[in-house]
Amino acid sequence: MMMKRVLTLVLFLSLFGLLAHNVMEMPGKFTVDAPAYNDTTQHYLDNAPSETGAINVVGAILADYRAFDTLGETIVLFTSIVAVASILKVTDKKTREESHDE
Amino acid sequence: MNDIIVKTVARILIPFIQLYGIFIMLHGHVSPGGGFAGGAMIGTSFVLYTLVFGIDKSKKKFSERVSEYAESGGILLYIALGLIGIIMAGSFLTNIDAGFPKGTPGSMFSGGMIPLLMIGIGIKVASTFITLFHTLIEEEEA
Amino acid sequence: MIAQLPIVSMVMLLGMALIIPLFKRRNFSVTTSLGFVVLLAVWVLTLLVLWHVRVEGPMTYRFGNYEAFLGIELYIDLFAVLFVFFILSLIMVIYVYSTGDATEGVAEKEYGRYYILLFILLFAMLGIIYTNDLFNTYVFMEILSITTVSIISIKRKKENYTASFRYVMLNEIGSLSYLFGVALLYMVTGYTNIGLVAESIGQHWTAYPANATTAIGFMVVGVGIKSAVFPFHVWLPDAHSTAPSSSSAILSAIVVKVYILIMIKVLFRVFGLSVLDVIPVSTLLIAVAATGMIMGSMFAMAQTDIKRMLGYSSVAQVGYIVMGIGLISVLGLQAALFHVVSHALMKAALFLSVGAIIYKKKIRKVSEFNGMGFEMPVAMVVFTIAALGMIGVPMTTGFISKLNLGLAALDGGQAVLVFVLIVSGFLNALYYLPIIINAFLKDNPSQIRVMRVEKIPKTMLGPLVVLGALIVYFGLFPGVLIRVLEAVAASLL
Amino acid sequence: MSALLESVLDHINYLGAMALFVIGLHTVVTHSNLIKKIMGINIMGTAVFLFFVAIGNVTDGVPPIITGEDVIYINPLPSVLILTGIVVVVSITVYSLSLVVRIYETHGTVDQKEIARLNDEEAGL
Amino acid sequence: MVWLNALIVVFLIVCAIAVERTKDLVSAVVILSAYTLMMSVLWLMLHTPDVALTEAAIGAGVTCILFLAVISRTERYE
Repeated sequence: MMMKRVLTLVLFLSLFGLLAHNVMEMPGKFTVDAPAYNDTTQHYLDNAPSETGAINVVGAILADYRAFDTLGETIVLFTSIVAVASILKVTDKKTREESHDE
Repeated sequence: MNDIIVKTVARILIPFIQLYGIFIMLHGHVSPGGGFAGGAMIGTSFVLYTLVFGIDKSKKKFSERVSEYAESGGILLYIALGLIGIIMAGSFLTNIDAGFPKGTPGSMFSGGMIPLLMIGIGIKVASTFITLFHTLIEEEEA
Repeated sequence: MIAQLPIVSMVMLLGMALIIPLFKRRNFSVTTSLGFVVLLAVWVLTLLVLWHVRVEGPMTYRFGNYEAFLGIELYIDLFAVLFVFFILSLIMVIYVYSTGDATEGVAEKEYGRYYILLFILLFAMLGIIYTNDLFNTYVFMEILSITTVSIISIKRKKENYTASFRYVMLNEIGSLSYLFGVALLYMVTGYTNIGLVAESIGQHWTAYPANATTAIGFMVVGVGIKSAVFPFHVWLPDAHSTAPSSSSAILSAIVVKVYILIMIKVLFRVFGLSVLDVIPVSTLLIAVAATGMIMGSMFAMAQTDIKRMLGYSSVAQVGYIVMGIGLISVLGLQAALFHVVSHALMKAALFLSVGAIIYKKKIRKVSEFNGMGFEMPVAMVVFTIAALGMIGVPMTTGFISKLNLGLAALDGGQAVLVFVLIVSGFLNALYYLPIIINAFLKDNPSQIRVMRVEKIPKTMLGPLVVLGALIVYFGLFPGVLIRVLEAVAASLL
Repeated sequence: MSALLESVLDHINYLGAMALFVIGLHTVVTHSNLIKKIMGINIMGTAVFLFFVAIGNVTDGVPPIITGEDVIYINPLPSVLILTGIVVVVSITVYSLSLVVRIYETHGTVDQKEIARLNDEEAGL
Repeated sequence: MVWLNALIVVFLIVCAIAVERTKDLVSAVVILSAYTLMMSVLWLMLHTPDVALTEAAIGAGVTCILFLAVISRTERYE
């Protein structure tokens, strides 16, 4: 039992070691020269107020440039309500007792 | 919970929490925040109401019928705005090209459909969290 | 006009899901017939898109008229639209079946919710296949995982709860791993659009080789967990065996395949051959697949519950598909895609025919199937056809896909894999053949023989016959399908 | 030594994200209490989001609210992706929690080992 | 600033381990809440106020309330 725990711990530590080793090779401190800070970012920052009328660029991307993502996310919420209701809502006593018998 | 202090404080606090939530929700395009945070705040205010005044009273304020309409309504508003984009500009979820007024950037009434979408998201998030909380704490009658 | 059809069909499915609550208190058949009309309409629209794409070539759809690097893009090529069309056709068959038998354990008041979840599931699958954006794929993956898990747990049995819990945990690990991979790719490329990432990964991956390795690891493992590739299959048997029969068919035949399509997209669209040549993904995938093919069949042999047996058989079959992908050649990919289609047909037929038997007879043990061939001839004949397909008997789709895989393996210089294929087929025969033989030749000793043919509802009978016919049809005339899939595979590589 | 330390400090958010991801994964995989597993999922989620935030960060940048002044803004896109991600993780959490409630009602425990033992007993009977 | 950042990250890791080790689930939820709040402070330090606000409201607020609601219906101790 103890052996198993130590083994899993070693496994996860070595996973972390691998990931840490990999991540150290990646670009460190982020500046405007970083690869992720490219023409897309620059376009958002320069043109978002004139293209969408919103000065909060995060809001502009959320509800305009990438509004389809946000639609997907509201559907996740809708689905979670339906899913939770489908297992927790008591429809009526009889079906519950039947389904919990067995 | 029949504590008079808790009840009084809650009664005073809840409107302010909701007001702040609405503020955050409507100013998503000019300041940090937006539909998610605002909706969550309004949702939490109802959770506080439930905790203080009990689930029965809370359900009267926010009945299942209302929550059902709010849930579908949030998404339907979203889809309707998207369909306006298809009709006016030939692409789903188009903002300025579809004729939404741009307004002056930085003011409250700007950003075309962005505040409307934020309201849709806010309604959805708030009603989701209230409904989920009610469903989770609702004990079945044995 | 035709450019709007994909998004219109998605919105139609979503709208259907949203208006079902309004019908709750009315007659239920109104809802199901309206749902069928919507499905039919979407199917026709997809057929139009398929025809258009076949003639005019791939098309892109941009949300809000923004450029690809700013917004979200749908990329509708032959690969996407062909599989959407296939999924819609199969879902229609299962849908018709489910109106006869959604009931297996689902309370009557939950029907409405079942169909809401079904339509959202379909919406998410369309979104995953059409979208050309890595993060958008993640969002749809999450919708898909909640809906798939809840069409299992909607049955409200105690074993459903534990199976769903295990499924949702592993699913979420998979999703978050995938998201981590997306983050790593975004870090060095600055895009989430698949086309643009693929373009810029060529420049960046020499500068940050560790990044591409880590990202490919996270993403393939994430999607691999969700599609039950061998070491990560632990959730599948429980989840698929406890679900209602129509859900089992959807999960095993379609949902698992959708994740495999994401894996294909990630490997070939995002990373491309230049990266795959350097990182030994191919070797790893083939090793994992070969182990899965053998071990899945071994586990299946040990099962006494027929639906659990089918679940483990899925693990082995996913191994076949992953092997085809791992070969990284046009021939291998074409064989893998063909097996996606043929396994979907066969597994749907198996689960639905077993579901019909469970519906009528309330039996789940393998040993209780003795003499079933006389009591429920249609269901058992379809079961036999599909099972023979699984073994790889000629004149079924299973034979064609095994032949293709074997040829692809030989072409790739991996003759060992042909041996693995034959052994796996032999193992399949070991657990499918006894059921068939006992069902048609043996009497059931525990029951007093009543030579009465059980009638099953027409809505359940029709889908079974259609699936059985399709398995034989594509087994006899696979030419057209193979040619189309070959073009698709060539376009992916 | 100091070069390594500097490098670690440069990458501290990435390393933290990796560490939290692994801790969360460890919790999910090895812990037998179901509620703890869900907490592990939450930790994993925040780890990924921390990674995203760290990508978007620019030293001495300001939040991307365009005021017309001459400043460096941070990258806004990761923030958007996280905003969507947070809500998704909450939805999954709620769904799993409701499953836990049902599991407790049917099995009388929320411990996975206990549940496995009960199932074995049932199968043995 | 960098040292503060490092300190917060260490605090987060300690919190995450504490969540796993704690036997009392209510304490674990409280630690998780502290973890999430500290995470949103870190995000505020990294100039993403939108995300910090949302995480504080949804992650620390709603999630923990839901956890507590569920613990009240199930067992408190492992």
